[in-house]
Amino acid sequence: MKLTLTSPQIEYQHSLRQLLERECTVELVRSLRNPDPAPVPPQLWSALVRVGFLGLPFDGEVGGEGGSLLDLGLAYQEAGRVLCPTDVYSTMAFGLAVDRLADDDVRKDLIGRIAQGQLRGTSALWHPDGELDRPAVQARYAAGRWRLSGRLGFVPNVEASDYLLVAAQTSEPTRPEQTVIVLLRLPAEGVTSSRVMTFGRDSQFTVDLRDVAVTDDAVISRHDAGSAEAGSVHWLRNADLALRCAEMVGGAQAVLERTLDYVRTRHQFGRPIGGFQAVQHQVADVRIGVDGARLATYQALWWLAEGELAERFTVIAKACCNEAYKRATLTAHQLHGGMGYLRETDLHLWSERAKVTELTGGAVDVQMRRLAGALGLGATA
Amino acid sequence: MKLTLTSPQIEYQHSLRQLLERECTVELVRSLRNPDPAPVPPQLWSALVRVGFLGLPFDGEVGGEGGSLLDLGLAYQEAGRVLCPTDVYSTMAFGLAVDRLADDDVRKDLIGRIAQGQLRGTSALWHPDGELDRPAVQARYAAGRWRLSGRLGFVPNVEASDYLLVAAQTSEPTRPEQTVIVLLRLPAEGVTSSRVMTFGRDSQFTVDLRDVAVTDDAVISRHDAGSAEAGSVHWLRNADLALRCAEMVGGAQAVLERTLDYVRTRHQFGRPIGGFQAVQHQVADVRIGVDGARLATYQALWWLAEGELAERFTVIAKACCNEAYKRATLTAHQLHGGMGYLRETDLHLWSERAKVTELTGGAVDVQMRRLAGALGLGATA
Amino acid sequence: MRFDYTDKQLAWRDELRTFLDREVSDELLEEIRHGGSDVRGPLVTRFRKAVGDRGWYGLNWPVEYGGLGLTAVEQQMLIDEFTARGVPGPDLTATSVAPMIMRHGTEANKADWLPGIARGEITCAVGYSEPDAGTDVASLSTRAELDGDEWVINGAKIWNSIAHIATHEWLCVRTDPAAPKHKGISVIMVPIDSPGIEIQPLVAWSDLRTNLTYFADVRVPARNLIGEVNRGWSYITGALDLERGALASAMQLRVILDDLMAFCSTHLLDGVRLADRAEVRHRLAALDADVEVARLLNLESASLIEDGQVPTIPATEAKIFQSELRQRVADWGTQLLGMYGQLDWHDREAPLRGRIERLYREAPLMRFGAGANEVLRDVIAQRGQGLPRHDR
Amino acid sequence: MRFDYTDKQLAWRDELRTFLDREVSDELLEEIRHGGSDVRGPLVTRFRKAVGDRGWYGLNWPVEYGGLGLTAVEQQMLIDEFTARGVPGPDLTATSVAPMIMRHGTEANKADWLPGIARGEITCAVGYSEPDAGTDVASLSTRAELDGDEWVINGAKIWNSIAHIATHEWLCVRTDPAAPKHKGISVIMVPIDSPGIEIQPLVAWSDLRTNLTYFADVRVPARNLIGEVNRGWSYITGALDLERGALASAMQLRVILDDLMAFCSTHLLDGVRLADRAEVRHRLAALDADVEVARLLNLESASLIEDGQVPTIPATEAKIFQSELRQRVADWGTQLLGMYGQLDWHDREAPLRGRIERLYREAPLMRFGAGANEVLRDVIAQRGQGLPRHDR
Repeated sequence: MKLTLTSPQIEYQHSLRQLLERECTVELVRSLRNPDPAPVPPQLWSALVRVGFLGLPFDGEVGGEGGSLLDLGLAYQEAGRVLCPTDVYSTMAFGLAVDRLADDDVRKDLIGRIAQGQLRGTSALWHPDGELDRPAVQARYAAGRWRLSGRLGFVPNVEASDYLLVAAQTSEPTRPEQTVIVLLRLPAEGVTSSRVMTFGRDSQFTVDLRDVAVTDDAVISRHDAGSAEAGSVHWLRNADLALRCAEMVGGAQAVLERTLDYVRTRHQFGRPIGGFQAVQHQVADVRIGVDGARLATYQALWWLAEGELAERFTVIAKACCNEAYKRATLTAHQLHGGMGYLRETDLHLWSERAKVTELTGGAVDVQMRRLAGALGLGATA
Repeated sequence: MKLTLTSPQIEYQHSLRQLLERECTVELVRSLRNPDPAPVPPQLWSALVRVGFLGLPFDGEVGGEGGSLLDLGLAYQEAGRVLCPTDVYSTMAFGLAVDRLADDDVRKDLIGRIAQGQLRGTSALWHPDGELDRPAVQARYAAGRWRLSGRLGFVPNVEASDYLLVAAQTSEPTRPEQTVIVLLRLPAEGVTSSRVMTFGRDSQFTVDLRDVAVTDDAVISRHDAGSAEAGSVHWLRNADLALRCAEMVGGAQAVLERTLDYVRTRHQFGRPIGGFQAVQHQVADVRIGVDGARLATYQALWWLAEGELAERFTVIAKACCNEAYKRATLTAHQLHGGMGYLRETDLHLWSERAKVTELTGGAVDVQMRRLAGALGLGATA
Repeated sequence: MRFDYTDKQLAWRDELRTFLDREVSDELLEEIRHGGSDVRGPLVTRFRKAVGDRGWYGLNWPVEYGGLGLTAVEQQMLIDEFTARGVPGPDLTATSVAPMIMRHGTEANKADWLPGIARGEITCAVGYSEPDAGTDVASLSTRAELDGDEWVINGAKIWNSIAHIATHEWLCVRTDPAAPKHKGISVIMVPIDSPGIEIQPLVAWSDLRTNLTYFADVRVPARNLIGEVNRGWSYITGALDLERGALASAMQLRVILDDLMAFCSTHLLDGVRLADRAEVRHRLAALDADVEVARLLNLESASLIEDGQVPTIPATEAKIFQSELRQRVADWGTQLLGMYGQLDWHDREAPLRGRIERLYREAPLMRFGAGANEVLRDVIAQRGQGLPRHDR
Repeated sequence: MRFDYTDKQLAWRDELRTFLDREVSDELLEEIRHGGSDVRGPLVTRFRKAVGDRGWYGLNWPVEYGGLGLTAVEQQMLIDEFTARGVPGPDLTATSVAPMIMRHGTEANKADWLPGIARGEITCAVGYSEPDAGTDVASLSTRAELDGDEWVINGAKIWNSIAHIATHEWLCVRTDPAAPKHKGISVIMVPIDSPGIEIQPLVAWSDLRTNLTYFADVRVPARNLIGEVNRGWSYITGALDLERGALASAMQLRVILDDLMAFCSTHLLDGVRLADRAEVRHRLAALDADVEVARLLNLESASLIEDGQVPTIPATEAKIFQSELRQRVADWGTQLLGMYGQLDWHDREAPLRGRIERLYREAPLMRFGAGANEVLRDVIAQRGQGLPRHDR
């Protein structure tokens, strides 16, 4: 039992922080979303390749860096600080799913290219609010091919992705329903997408699949509810949530630091506003919330890295991070006053990200429903 | 639309406040509950008769003062400030029920005696958390008599009461179930009670009825669900909740004033602690909560006095008062520190009353379930 | 004490509704939706004129000043009815500036400004905050010096909303730099088209426009000074109290919450009727209770004004409560809608046409604006409860 | 970083559990329940001796001071296991007083006091607060004057818990009245049975006893002064930091919450299984998450101590978070139980034997005691985040 980071972990975070502060400036972040979201520029992407971010959690034998999920979480935390474009997260989530579900040939091919920065992917293996129930896409089998149909909501970065990994419910006359995980090379016949207009002005799409035909070799997993593979998907969902939590912790820390810088220097009524007790207490409450969220996130990541499902710890981390990040931004607005409310001050970029990450994977009521289930408290209706 | 009290209302409250501060001192309150709750002493009771408290909401023709339910609420507010013994509330609730449900002869008899201070009563017409569903007592009819059996929880002041008004579910072979309201003169054969040991050390009892035999003339109401009489019981429930709210508002105001007196005079770090911004903000938040609760309570009482059921307004008032009174006491403990934590400082008397009044008639989740129902938001399960 | 409307008030409400039924068109609402506060389009201008023709911007002023002699409660009713329809009611010019002119202005001030304000022909940007002063308004450094019979003004004002569509600036200036900071302040009414004024737009997170307005050797007639020279601080302190009250109408939240409840009860999102979920019902109920309390706090202020009192503490409580409630409504609203809570009004699938998402971006303003809530809690504790000043 | 126990730690936990299985009887628990903190009955005394015989009160001290050389994490495990069984673990004497003696005491101090503390034979009441000083400990006025080779002490201490069952008073006194208030303070170890000490009971809302202790010409040997004269303020500031950490074990809340969840899942109240209600499940889940966070904040402090750091900020955060969480657990616990939430442990029907009700009465203490949370938030902002002092 030891809740402090090791020296190599701290050093890795530190070096990544320096790189990202240089390569992923707020000006860049603003430019990527204005007026329309643009894909991550090559320079940032190569920098991420250079420091091994994109190969971090994968084995050396498939071209990765051999780090753990916790290591990737520490990297997400740094990415969250600087509002790293979400292409990174969707590609890593895609990679983790391929790594966990696909056979060795596919893994070596795709993950090697991810780590080299040559491939971007996205996935829709569960509902956007994190629910694992019945997939929204149907897969019918006929004449040696699967035909996929259905609508996927809020899929990130589809138009900049080379692959889409999607879960579908089988529908075959002679067999019970199963889930298939299908790897789609984009663009694909029958796949259309339209961007939704969001609060955070990031790239999310409604994806329509209309009789998209794929052969059996595109199916990287086929399983029943309750099977080990279903457990793998559940693990992937939790890993994704926990990584997102790390992103949120980093974002919240950055906002707290911005706020501290501001209240230390801004004077009102003849003194720094950071000298007012009411301001200090708001800062203290943000700090407590962020520290709790950080520890809860590390705990979830650590157990997931150990191969556990860590349902309870993941849910707790997400609930904490939802609140901590949002509170950091709302407090920041209150303490910055007008000087944080103008678009040109950029504070809103974090405020929007806090809200979007809160909703993605489920807001607090969703998490509490899951937690009650994990605690065996009965019906989850 | 006018949310300010009239001059006569303000004057009445003021005179009642003076009387109660004299007649219902905290020493008296403490002595009545230590070691065992004792009934209200005759001197306080006569003082309440003298100022017309006990006859306040009843017509002159039955011996009352002809005031409104709002007037009674203003009196409850003053009673709540000084932690008036609960016998007053249970007797008034009994009186209001008799006034609304009984025939003129019974009304004149009982209410006249209540107003004169010659009679105390209590009632169990709904569940202690305020739910109006099926009564806990069964009434079988046989050989010209009703026989009541069942257990009533948390009935206030039974052992000091001359009457118990109780709701029962009829059980007759040839007729559908109905509700009867039965007036029991105490002591009664088959009625036993045992005091429950409570947080607030007030007088609440578990009452067991075992084949308690009464004749038809003890039944003051007999009605179906959905009937006008059932509506009367619902109105009585809401009136009781709204009056209790007024008690809570008074208690919360008293606690806030105690706290203000303390923080104005207590010095720490070379200044009154009331000069610290963190203290001031806690005080401000209590004040906002109490003012909101006060207005919500007046609104519920006013509409109930107009004869409306005022379900939504009543529920909102109770939810506000629960929170405002409790918060006033918890803030008071924080700001008093040790000087409010010793039993000898008496602050805990209000803290306990705040918690007991919160639970009685339903804590906030119960109120929100009711409010969702009143708003037509669907299932209330 | 009464919690329902009198017959007279009901008749007033009918009059308001009849007027709105006639004057509010879909085209007007569309113009408002697209323009936000950035522009004042032709339909809004026509609507404002119709209101002004009835003298409703001054409805609660004394008849002697061109008002209709109605009460604060009736003004509140008008604001509520207008808000419910989504059309602009009286702005700060009518609710805050005009009362200060009535109370503190010279007879010339009253004659110059009140009739135009009552008709809605004069609207003011309110120039208090400066780039370096923020909440600490008394530290302002914009100067006005008398040169003959003209004031010559130099300086800058920030958060100068509506300056780009107003006719005048209600400008707070320093007229005696040698005096203690609260003692050398005056208020001057400045025509917004005076030479030397430059208005620079600032865009808030809410997409609403505010301005940074520069004054360089701007000259206005001496008679435009309000009341007495160097007495301005006491005038605007009163104006800030009134502004707080006017900002606190709970009707916008009521409309949004009612629409949200209707949405949750009638629409399906990904096949789910949200109101079927216990936690959704619970959250909605909790917000309903709070919006009701906000309404009551507000009505108490109006009742006190009707009784001839200045409701500083109740209006302050209402402002704090309602600004934080806005944040909660927006926060829970987005959460209840889940992923759909992030859709903005450009997306056809956005529930409530994106109003909840927009409210989330609007909400911070009311917490720090018009008196930061921290300062206002001090006001409640110190002016309301007699606690000692700490050295703010 | 690791979130599970090492094999060594698991073995330690087994050792603790084996010990507790053997030493904790129903009779012991009954004695504790009835006595509260008022008395130290024979069974508790015997239990404490069994703990002391193993040197566990000093388990994390260096071996040179009679300790076992284990770590803060292992001390936390002991406190957690003891708390889970409802038996008393190390008190402030072992967790706060002894470390200060180790750090600041003379060699004579260490030899005089540490072995007895390690065995549990010496327990101290902590004498900081005075009737007129409260949270502002540095304003204390209890005097000690050197008369030959004895200190002569006069004054009074309040909130002097366990004085009536302790062997000594860890007494903070003023030894130089002429010095600035933080500079003239010393700490003296005073045998509690010294002539001139009068202990007057005070009963808290929680029913726990504390004391007002008077010192009239109490004489103790000069060697009982800890460390150097007039340096006491820096010693006790450190002690307060450690006290904060020790108070923050989340295990009591974990045990109560687990029992409450079990009760809601298995018992019927008036025919209702509480866990069948969505809002009950939701509240319990929210509390579960918070108790988990409290555990983590605490473990982070222990990890930092193991790394050789003084975890002032994390321990302060843990104290604030956990004290406010206690209030929430108690508040929601009583609410979930409805009318049954008010039953105290004398009532046979009281759920969880009245522990929730009792927690409600205990909870305020931790918010204002051991550093009021307001002061501790200042500590986080100022010492933790470098914000400027306001003139507290």
